[in-house]
Amino acid sequence: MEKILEKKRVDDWVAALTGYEVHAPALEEGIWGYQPINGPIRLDHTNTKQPPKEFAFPQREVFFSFEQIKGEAPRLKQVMPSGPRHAVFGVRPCDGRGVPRMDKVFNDHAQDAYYNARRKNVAYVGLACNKPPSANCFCLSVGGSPVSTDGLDVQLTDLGDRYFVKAITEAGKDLMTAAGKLFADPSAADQKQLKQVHAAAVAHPQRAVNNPDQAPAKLKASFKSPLWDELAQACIGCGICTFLCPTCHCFDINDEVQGKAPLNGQRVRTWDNCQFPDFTMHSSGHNPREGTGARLRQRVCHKFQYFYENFGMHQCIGCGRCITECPVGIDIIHVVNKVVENAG
Amino acid sequence: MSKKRTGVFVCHCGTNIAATVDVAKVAREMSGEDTVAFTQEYVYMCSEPGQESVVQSIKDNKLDSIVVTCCSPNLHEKTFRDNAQRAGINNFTCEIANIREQCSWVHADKAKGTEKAIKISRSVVRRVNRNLPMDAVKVAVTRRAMVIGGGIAGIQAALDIANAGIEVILVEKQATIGGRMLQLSETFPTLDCSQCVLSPKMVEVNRHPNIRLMTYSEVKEVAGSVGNFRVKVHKRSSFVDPDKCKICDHCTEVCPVVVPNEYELGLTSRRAIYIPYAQAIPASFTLDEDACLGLNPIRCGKCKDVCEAGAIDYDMRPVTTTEEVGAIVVATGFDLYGPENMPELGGGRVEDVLDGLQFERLISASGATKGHILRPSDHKEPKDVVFIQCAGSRDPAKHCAYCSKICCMYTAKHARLYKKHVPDGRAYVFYIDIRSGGKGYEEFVQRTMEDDDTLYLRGRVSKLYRKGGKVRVMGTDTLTGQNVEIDADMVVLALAMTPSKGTMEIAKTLKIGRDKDGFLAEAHPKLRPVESVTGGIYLAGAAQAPKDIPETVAQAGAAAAKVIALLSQATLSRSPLIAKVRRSHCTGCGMCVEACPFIAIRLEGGKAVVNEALCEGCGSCSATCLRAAIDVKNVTQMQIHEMIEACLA
Amino acid sequence: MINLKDIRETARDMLAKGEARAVIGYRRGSRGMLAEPAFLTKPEEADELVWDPTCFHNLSLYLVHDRKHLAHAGKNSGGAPVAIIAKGCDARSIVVLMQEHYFKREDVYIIGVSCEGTGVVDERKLATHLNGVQASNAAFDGDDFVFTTAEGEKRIPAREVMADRCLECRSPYPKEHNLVFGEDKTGRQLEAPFAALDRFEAQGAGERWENWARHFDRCIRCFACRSVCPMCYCDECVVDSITFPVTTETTADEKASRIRWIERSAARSENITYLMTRAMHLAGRCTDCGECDRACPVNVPIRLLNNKMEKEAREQFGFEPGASIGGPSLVASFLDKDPGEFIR
Amino acid sequence: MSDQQPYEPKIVAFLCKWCSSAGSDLAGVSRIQYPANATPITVPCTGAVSPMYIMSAFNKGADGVLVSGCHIGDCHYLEGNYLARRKMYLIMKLLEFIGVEQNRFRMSWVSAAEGAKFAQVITDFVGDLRPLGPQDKLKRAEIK
Repeated sequence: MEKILEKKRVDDWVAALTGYEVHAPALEEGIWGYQPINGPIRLDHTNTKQPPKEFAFPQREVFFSFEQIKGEAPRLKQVMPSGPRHAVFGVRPCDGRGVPRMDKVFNDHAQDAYYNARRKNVAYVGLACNKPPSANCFCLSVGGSPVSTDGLDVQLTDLGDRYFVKAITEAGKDLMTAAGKLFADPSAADQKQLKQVHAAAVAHPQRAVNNPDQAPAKLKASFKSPLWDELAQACIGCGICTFLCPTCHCFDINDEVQGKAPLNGQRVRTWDNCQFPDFTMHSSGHNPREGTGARLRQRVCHKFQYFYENFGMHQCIGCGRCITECPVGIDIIHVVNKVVENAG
Repeated sequence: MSKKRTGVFVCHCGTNIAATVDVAKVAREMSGEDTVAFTQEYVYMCSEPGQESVVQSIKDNKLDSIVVTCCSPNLHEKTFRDNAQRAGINNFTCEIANIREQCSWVHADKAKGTEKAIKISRSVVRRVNRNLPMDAVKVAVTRRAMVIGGGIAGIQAALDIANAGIEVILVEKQATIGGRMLQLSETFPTLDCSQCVLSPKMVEVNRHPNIRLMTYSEVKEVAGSVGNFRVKVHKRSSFVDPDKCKICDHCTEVCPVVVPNEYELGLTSRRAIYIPYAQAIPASFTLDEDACLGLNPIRCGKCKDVCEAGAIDYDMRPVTTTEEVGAIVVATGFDLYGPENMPELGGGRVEDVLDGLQFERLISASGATKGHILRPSDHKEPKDVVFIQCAGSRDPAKHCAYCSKICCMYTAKHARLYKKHVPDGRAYVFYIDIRSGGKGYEEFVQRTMEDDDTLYLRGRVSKLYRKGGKVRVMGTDTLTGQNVEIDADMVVLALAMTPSKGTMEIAKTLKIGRDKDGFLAEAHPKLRPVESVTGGIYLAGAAQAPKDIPETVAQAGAAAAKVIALLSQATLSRSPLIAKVRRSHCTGCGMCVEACPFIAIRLEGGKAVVNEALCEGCGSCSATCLRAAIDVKNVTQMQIHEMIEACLA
Repeated sequence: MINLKDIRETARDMLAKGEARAVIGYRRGSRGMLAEPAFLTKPEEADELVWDPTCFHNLSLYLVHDRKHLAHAGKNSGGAPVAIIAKGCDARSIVVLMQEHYFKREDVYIIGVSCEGTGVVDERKLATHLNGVQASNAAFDGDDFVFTTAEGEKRIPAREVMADRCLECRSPYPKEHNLVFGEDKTGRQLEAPFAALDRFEAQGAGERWENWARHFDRCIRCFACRSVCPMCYCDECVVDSITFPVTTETTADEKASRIRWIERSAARSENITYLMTRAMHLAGRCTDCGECDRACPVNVPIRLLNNKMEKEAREQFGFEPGASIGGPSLVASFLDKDPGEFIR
Repeated sequence: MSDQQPYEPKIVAFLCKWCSSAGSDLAGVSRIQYPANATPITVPCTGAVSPMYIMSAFNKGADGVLVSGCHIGDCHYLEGNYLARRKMYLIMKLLEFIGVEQNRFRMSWVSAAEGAKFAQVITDFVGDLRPLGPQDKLKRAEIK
């Protein structure tokens, strides 16, 4: 389904989505972030500081609550995600490509009920990037594109005073049909302009990982390279690169005890992150990834080697967040290029 | 670690607790706690059958810890800890939950009181879960005492301790011992000669085999605690070897430097090399480094040249030694309130206005005028002398709030001595009240008034100033309501007693408290009047409060008795609830070292180490440490965390 | 005016003569104009060093890293000192670290750089000024910053894009140093100390809370603030379970009895507890290098919290953090005249 | 809590063992009545109260936190209350700064002889806390 929507009608579309909680980028404290719609929608954002992964994989997920009265067996009560369906507007193509990657992780050997419950409840309305929203964009070199529809349910393309709206999935069609009257059929001129805009977007210069196809093998060969330590020397071990990554999915599970007599609380999943020094800390005190080099290697190899070996695609989708946001200039493009180049 | 088995014993205290707290409910709630294996209520847990039941229950139920919810731990903590021990478990695994003083007695609403009692009990149960069994720390005692201050208080204390066979180090800041008493001429109420009474004691100190005298010395630093103090003493250089000095006086004859004599309170002068008093102990001259032209034979060197005994040594250096003692007596005495603080009484700048001590020197046979009363300005005998009592005392608005206690008596004494020396003179005394409690004191004052014809004027002096070679004193006689003007030849101010400058310094060094007036604080105003708040440090004399000689001697004797009792023990028991370092978490930043009031922590190999003999377990280190790397045993952060949780459950 | 050549020559010289086993400084990174931490060990690397308005990193963090590496290797000292380029605030951090015995004076060679007319740039302020244009280079020029962009050279008065802390800086000159470049411009302060804080504090309590509630809600607990802070050198952070030093001395009981002051969930209450505790722990130690504030990916104004403590310490206790190596610690000391009127 | 019952603020009171805890004992011995809202936790000294305790108490749902110890100059451990005074001042200012109502944190000096004062401190504190209502700024969200 391909349609044209005048920009001034977008708010009407949003208003028509009565069965959804609509989220769109909003600027607060200098940060673009997805927020429940509150007033006119804005789609002039660069990219959001945080990717939309929270909608299916929130930072905190309660699995179940528990209570144990002294001398009795513990009682558990499963807590499943619930709530209205979400429609998330303004998702950039790179972040869209993050979605199927997360789907794979949570449905590979086992199905994650919590993830899936949320995932089927959210529709992503993407926005093609007419020009790179960040100086560190490199989607083209990791198999993506500024006009990719992968992972999206609807794709919007900015044609000046109107959007070219394309349904990618059935869920996307539903979103459009909810306000069918607002949309017009695209003219040939519209189609032509779309092609031109998309072509220009793809032609826009970007930073690049030089040999993405060779990366898995070269990285594998570089496991013991001294370069890792050198490149990670400045790493401070914070969680910015991973927490802001659209495809990082590591988590920890804890019991949050509320009271002790009777014992009660909840079991909670929270994001965790391979860059924290204790991520791999053993109870004995031994840490197989002791230094920042080993931890950088883990992150980079996960994105460009391990995931590739498991699923045949790079996990990194080239949004550049980890580069822009790193407080000490660690640059995944530079790291991959350097290590790959050095592997000969 | 296997799970704790805690017993909770809920006391009704008759109806003291049970009337306003639902004790059954408290017991029921506690039995719901994970670690509680046994609960019991009883009408009087501290009664004989109650205690027996605690012991039996511990045994029967194989309890490893107990909580007794009852009255304040100050009352029965020991009782129940003894019971715990009797039942074969460690006494430190017993804790008290205070639900009487802090709950049942202060909250009439039974529902609310019960709720609070449950919270208190629960928090203590959680605390006990993590209590560790412990034994009291035994510390060996150093059988040696230090007395700081060589006035009559220090001398008396030193002699009493030494006579009990205990070694004493007597530290005196001045070049001689004797203190203020040595400056006095006669003492009330018997008018016996002060020096005659004191000198034999000074000599005894000097000769006593158990007393080591350190004059011209000051305490600079104190570490350690009761039983084991380490004191750094700095001995200034006197440049004269007391063992060689023959006190021949040749040196002063040649010394070209003249400075005011502080021992004579500036009434006379002395040379740079001098002896404070003829009776000085040690009997030796002292070379005043600050006054001397330069300790250098090229600059002067006259005294050294003339000294036949070869006692003078310009190269003598100050020495700092560290003395180990088990107890300390502080007897650092008093100063007089500065007249400069009292512009209404001339601010210390009006000629022929003296203070009480200067007057003592003036009438002393060994003083500047050899006992003749001559006023300083023209060396004439004063015929009208005004004595002003309460100069600076009892004046909370402007000066000292307290009564200096001895001024009434010594002013009466001054008036009498004056009349004895100048029978045709007229003595006037301005006073607020006469306070003459003490054996023979009231009679003494009466005689001054009646026999010696001293005119007592009840009222304050509002102003005094120099006029026509006299001092005009303007005051009010509140009994007649008349203004009084006296043109006096001399005025004597009975200035308030203040803690000596050295007292303030020593309080800081020893870290013992001072009261609002700056005097050393006793541990308890009634029941522990000679102890400081710090264990092993005792107080004697006017450093603690204004007092006269008999009182001072009595307190010194009491302090000595305390020291003797303490040092007769071979070891001291200390609470084991002291700080413990988690070495894995300590980074050696030293903040605990800085925070510790007891200098009980040091850094060793980059980690904090607690000296178990010094730590008092206050926990200042624990609250200061950013890493939770130091905790007080059985009051750990973990325990407090769980108590907070329990209070808010 | 600081001559970069002098800094480079010093570094080269020290490395050539073995007077330093490493030089920690700044070099141009792979991300546009931004400088990044550089770790030089060979004399020929000295020419990589730069000194420009993007040298915001407080490099003393890496002295802490170095210390941890040495400790891990069971060494007390690495032999020759590490030379480090330090601004006024950075040098004060180094002083605090030495005050806390983290390393000894002889372990470090401080190459001080005075922030003469200016300070470092605030990326967020600059972004507003450049309005989407990327800069490839930044330079000091008197009271101005000069940026090289695709649209040519752009000169901006420094005070318009300087970090708040630099505008308010009371001591831009690194007093503690072995060698110093640049003039002592102490007293050049362009805004009153604590100006930004005062503006914030002028609000009512209700407004302050509303602001902070939003800020605390945003925190994602990536711990960049902690990771980037040279003062947060604890092996185990009091407030979370990210780090946990286990040694051979660690007993099972100790492992089991870690206090969970706060939960891992990035909930507001837990974020507050974390950030407030951090501010308390930095009281008297924070030298206002502003790194936590800069590193925060979600713009929580962390500096305000630390600044509040600094202001109170200065005004009530006459305390200046990092003033002297032998100086007292704020919370381990007291004065008789400390305020007590608040106590009933 | 039913609608009829008035709101009862929950207070955690850190009392030093030597003065304030003894002072509260004296209030008991003197049978001076005061509200039952404050649960005491006896610590050796106010100097042992870590600012973390204050934060934690609020985090666990305290409506008010009291720290009470010996008067300045009377500390059994000489200096603990001086150290506490400084630390508590800082945490108090920080709480105020983020917008927590001033009246939620309180410090007092109550000597062993001041039973009446202890009762008054608690009475005043409860009175000041009532109008503020429950503290939900720092409190961990309830389990759902």
